[in-house]
Amino acid sequence: MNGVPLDHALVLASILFTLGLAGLMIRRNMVFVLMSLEIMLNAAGLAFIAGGTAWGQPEGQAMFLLVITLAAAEASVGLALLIQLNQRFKTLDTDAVSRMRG
Amino acid sequence: MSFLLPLTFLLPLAGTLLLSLSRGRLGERASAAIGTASVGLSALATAALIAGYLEAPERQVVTLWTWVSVGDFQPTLGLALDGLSLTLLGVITGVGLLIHLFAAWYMRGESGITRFYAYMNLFVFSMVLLVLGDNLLLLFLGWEGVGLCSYLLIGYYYRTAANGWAAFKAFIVTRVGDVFLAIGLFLLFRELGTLNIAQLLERAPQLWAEGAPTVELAALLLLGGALGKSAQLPLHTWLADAMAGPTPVSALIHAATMVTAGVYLIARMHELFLLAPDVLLLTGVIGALTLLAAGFAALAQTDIKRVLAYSTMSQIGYMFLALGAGAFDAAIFHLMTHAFFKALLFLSAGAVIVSCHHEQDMRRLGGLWRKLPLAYAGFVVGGAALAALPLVTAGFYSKDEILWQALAAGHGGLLVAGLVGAFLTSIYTLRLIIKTFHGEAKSDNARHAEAGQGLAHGVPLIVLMVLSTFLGAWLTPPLAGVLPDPHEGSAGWHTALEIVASLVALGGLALAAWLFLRRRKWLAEQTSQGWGARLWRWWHHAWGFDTAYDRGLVRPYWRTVHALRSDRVDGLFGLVAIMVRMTHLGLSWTQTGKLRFYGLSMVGGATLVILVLALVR
Amino acid sequence: MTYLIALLPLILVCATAVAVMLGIAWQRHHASTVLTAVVGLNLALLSLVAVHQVAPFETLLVAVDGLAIFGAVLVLVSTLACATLAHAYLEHYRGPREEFYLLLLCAAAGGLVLVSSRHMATLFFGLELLSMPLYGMLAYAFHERRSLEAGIKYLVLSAAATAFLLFGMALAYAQTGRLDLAGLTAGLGEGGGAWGLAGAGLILVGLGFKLSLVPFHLWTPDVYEGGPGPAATFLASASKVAVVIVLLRLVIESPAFAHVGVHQILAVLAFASMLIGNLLALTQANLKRLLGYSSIAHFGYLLVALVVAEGLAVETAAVYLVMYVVTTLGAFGVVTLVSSRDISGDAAALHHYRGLFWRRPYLTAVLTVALLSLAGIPFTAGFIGKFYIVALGVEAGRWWLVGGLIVGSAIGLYYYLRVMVTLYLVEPGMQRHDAPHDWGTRAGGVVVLGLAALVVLLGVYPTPIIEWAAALGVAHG
Amino acid sequence: MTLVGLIVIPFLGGLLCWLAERRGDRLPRWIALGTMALELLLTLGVWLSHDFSLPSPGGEASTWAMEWRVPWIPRFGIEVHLALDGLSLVLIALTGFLGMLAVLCSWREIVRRVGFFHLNLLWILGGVVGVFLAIDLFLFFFFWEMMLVPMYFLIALWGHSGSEGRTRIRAATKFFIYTQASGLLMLVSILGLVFAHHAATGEYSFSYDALRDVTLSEPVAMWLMLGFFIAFAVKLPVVPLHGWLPDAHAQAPTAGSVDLAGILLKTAAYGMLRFALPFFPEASQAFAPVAMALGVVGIFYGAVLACGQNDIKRLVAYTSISHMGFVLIGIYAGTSLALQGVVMLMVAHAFSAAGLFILSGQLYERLHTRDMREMGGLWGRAGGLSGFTLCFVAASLGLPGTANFLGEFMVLFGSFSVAPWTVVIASGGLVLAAVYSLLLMQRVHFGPPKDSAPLADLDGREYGMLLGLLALVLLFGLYPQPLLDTTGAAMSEVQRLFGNTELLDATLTWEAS
Repeated sequence: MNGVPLDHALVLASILFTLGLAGLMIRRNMVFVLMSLEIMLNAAGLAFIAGGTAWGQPEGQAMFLLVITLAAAEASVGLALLIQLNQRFKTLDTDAVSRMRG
Repeated sequence: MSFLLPLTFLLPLAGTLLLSLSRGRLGERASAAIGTASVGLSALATAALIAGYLEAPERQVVTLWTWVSVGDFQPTLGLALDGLSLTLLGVITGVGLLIHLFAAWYMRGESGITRFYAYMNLFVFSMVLLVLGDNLLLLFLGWEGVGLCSYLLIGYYYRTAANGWAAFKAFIVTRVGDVFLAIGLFLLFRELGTLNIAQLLERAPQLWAEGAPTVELAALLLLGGALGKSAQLPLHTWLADAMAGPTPVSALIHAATMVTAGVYLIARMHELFLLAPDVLLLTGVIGALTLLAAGFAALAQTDIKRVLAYSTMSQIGYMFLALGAGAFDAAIFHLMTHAFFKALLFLSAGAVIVSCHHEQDMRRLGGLWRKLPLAYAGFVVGGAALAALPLVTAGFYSKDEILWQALAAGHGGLLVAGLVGAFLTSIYTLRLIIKTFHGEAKSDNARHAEAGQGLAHGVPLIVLMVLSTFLGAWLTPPLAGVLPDPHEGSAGWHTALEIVASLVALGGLALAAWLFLRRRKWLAEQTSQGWGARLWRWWHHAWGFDTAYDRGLVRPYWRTVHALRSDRVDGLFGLVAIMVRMTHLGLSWTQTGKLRFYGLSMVGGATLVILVLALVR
Repeated sequence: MTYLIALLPLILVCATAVAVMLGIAWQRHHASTVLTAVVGLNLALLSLVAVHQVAPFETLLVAVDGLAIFGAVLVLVSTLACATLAHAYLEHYRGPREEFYLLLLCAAAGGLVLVSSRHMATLFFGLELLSMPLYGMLAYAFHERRSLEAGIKYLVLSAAATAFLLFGMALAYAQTGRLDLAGLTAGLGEGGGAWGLAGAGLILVGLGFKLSLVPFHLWTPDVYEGGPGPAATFLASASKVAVVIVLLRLVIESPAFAHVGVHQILAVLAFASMLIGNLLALTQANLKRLLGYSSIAHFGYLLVALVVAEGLAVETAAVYLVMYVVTTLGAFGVVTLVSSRDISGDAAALHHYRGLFWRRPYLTAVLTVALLSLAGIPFTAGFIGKFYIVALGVEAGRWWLVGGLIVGSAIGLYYYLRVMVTLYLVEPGMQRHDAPHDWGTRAGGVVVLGLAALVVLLGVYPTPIIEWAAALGVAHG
Repeated sequence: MTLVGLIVIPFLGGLLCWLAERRGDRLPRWIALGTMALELLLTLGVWLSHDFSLPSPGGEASTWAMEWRVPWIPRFGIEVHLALDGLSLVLIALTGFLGMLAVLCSWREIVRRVGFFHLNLLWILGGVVGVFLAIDLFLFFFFWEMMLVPMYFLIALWGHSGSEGRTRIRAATKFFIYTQASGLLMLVSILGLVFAHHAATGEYSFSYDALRDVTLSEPVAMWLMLGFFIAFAVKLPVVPLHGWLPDAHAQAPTAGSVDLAGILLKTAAYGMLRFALPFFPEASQAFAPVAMALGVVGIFYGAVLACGQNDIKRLVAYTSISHMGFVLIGIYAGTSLALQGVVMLMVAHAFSAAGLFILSGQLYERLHTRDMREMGGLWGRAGGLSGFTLCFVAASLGLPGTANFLGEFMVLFGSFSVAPWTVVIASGGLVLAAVYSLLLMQRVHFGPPKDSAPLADLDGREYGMLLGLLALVLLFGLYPQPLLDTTGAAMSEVQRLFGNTELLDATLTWEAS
């Protein structure tokens, strides 16, 4: 095993995850929101890898592959919707997308 | 002969049904004919019963069917005829017939004659049931039935709201008494396990010693019922207002029959009351108080019928006094003679009122004695009987009997009250006659009075006149064996009392004649200023009971009604609904539609979840 | 061979999806696309009979057992209903229609994976396969602002929830070194440690979001309102069923997961969902939003079964799911059918439904039955479901939850009744957008009528469902 | 099978009415009338052909005159279990009769969507019959809740909008929520019983006989009893829970009010007699003082509020609350006289309240208002209507000779031995009954007329309905024994189960000594 303890890796992942969350909540621009999501997903992936490494199992890395795939798919769908958003609402501000409420 | 007994009330009932189901297709004459005929036939049946009873005086019981049968609770529709109920039956159907007949004259030209006769027949039906019922529940049926009829007939002229309210008051006040009676029934049934009167009276002495608290309570409750129905203090306030009804109604219901139901009840249950001497004494005291209070009130009335109403209260006070003295037969005897002469007075008053175009204020009458000789005669005869003019009137004999019994039983106070009452009676009676028939006519209505014509007008008055004289006193009620024997006393004292009572009555008449014929102006001055006026007003309003009840009970009740009107309790639940709605609004505010806020809530939720997990562990 | 049979439904659905895709590439044709999809789904449904013969069957990744079959039936039936409704809905849609079925089939495949998953990988895979097409379905009418908004909202939030779920899995994995559900929960149950605990919490959050439990419920009404009818229907039925089945496995099949804290959290979530869901719907004027709020409340009720997690719990959950799915499909079906002629978005505002009875009595009858069922009135399936929940709560002595249910359903009545009576009110000068007269003979009409009949039938004679559920309860309880 | 028929007939009739709607308005009315007549005849047939007198003294033999059971949901031992005894028979006959009246009194009043109206009307009645027949608790609850739905529609769609911002929909919703929410409490209690039974025997059962034998610990019994009590108390209604009633009555169409007052309220009393008392005798015994106190409060509260109403139907509605106070007292007094009085009073109140509601409806048809401030002096204008009002008012105030009198007095007589003070206070309600009843007369029919034009007189249908009702009120007031004999066995069974006899005997011996 290399010298990085599991806890450290998980703390790092947690920080990443929190960063992503903060971005999700703070940024209004849809592009940044999607990026924040990517960061969160990658935090999860990091944690999987750390776990897999710690336990010496391949499953963690397998999961990471799945996560990457998902992230890609999500980004593509997200970007597609983003384009439509820009066309219909003439903005990328997520706050503008709040016609439905109550 | 047993079929005759049910006929006495079934005939009037048939009359009622016929009239009320006619749906207004009957004319005035047909209605009057049906209404009178049914009571007439009932009176015939009664006559046959009386004949039969005089021949063989024994108690008859006819049970129609068992009304309800649940465990011990088995009241029947059973009739019992004895001397007491026979006396009452005779009065009801006899006087009732005369009054029905008179009403045919009195009510002519009014709208709704059919309705009137339907009510009247229903009244006779209920009243007969009241006196014939062999158990208290059936008695209660009649008791409430007459109350309803009284209500309907007082409110007969429904277009004037005040009449309706008078009827309302009459019903409610008597209903208060009825509730006492009902509770008395509950108590008697619980203790004695039956409602049959004969059984009750048989079992009561076995269970209770004289003066036992329970029997005192039961008697007190029955007395409460009697007070309401018979307009005795403190439940008397309705009777004067009840004069809003047509005058024949006042004659039948509010003078001759219904208001004396209380006397009947106590006489009927006398064995129970004898077990409760305190309550019996209370009965006498209440009677004495009422007779005085009503006597004073009668002095200060201006409406003919109200004078007669207070006089009725006063006379029933005599009956209660008699009951209190243990002189049950004297009470019933007075009940009978009173029915004759008071009916006569009311019918005569009715004749005056109709003749004078519905004017019944004495201040606007006067000088009628030439124009209305028959009515005048009726007033004179009836008034004489009311004032107990010695020897020639029926009232003298019955009242004398009461006073004598009070003396013989040793109730000096009651005797004095009775004598004072007799004095007052003489005064207001003469005042009534003088004000109405003498002096000058004081209004156009009185000046253009037209005397009544026809048999329906004349016959009842004449018959009742005859009955109000000493001839009526010959009809001794066959009460021997039903009610306890009267007290014996020395004949010397009796004669002395008769002389004293006669003097009192004559003295009252003399005083009244002097006052109202000679000192009219002085009297008017005295009653229009200072203490005299106050006293007059106080008496005029019958000692202010109405005002007191109004302030003490009626208004607080309406305030309660008003305060609760909008259903405050339900309002509490409304509050819950409002709270739910507020919460809804508050929560809806969280649905901002903003993506970032939604994310925030997720994070918040996640934090909470993790915190809880960490803490619970 | 057993493998193949066990996975036959999944294979068939995927094959249908491929066929539909190829068909679209070859020539666009709405009716034949629908036909293909429906035939494929029906075949998958039939194949479940064969699957039943080989069950229970387990691999590392999937468990094809009674619960999975049960879930698969519900998912496939919901999908079928959605496909039929979509046909009616898209008939007048100007734009490409056929891809919708492709997405639908993919999502159904995701649901099938999810109900039989017993490993984090399949769980995650199924969930995403279920959600990803839903983004597309929700935003399908993207020229319509609401639809687009719904798609975006669901995308972002769902992705965030997935991130929570994944991160939770990762933490739990790091803690225990296991990815199969049984092992994972066992590991957590042994003591867990801080990371494992946080992981479990995050997993719950992720699943809670999919079930729109309070406080992860905020997206629900917006997405329901904005999404096209069939998409919302699928979201409300199949997608939720699949997630519930997973949760059921997680909570009930792994006793080790019965960590005290988890149950407390579930109880709180259930209580909050019942009350808040119903409260939110109180004066709602948009029928689809209202149904959204109502579904929040209903999953609050359902959660009672997971809280109790013993005795009748599995049976209750199963019965409730069936009743809920049938009812919801009916309700959404009517909304979809009413909207199908409307070019400018879905007819979901309550005033569209004013006096509907006097124009389309049978459709209204269906909606009435569905609403009554949601309110849990006897003679409808919903009553049986509610009866079960109350019974479970009483049996387990969870008085708070029972109380919440009573208060919640009292509040709920208010808005269900409000909607119901609106259907029967007549207003002069009412706007009329009538359906074609032969609507009842079309597939959509047949489906909703059949669903209504089923709701009543199950309300009066629930024994078959109860026996099925009871068998599940015996197998998994 | 007769029992099934009794339930199914109204449902089928209702469907027929709906289908017949397209053939005009008259057909549904006749179908509905025929259906209810059939129901009534069937009930009377059952009455004639069966013996409802006391069962064998051991009480071990089946107390039901007729029984029908098939399994329904075997998982929980739920059965479709119908049974009939004297009490249910009387109430079903009442349902049939009032059902006919309800159809008749809406003959003119309801002109829109006639078929659908009668569908709802008949389904309510079917549900009520189901309540009276169901002996399986699940089935009972099933019908209990089910009948709310058509009632809701009846009020919400054909009701009158009231004064002071009270809409019919609000009234209907209030009615529904009150009853449904309280019904769920009952469901909880039922399930509590079932699980207690399960714990004792290992079997699920919702059957009446099985659940009656469950022994419960004292606090549990009390809680479960309260669940039942609250559900029934809402429906009866008992005072703090009465809020739905005035609104629902006032806003409902005449037929709805007739059904509500005449039958639906009776289901609550029936429930107490059939379930609450026999299931939890000790708990009920302990609770009886509270229940009776609530009854007294109800008597006075209802009476006082009745006096304060301007809407004639609200007035009548509040009088119902007052009358049901007597019912509650009688039920919890538990002596056989009081219980028989309760039956009597229920029947009597059904007639008198139905009469008053029908009269209010007829007044409304003629005057287009229910506000008593705009009435007055109708006696000369309204013909027979006023006379009938008088009769029914008299019945409502408990005038002897009417069935109401017997009912009230039997309750009071029967309760006096158990709770004398309660009865004394409750008797005060008799005065208030007179006040509100005569107030109605005074404000509507007496006083100066507002207008001199005569109103349309009663036609044959209206006259016949009212006369029939009145005849029944008087018949049962004077010759109630057939009715009492029919319910006697059922009531003595309740009394035996309730077990108040020991207490009663104790008081009697104590007082005798």
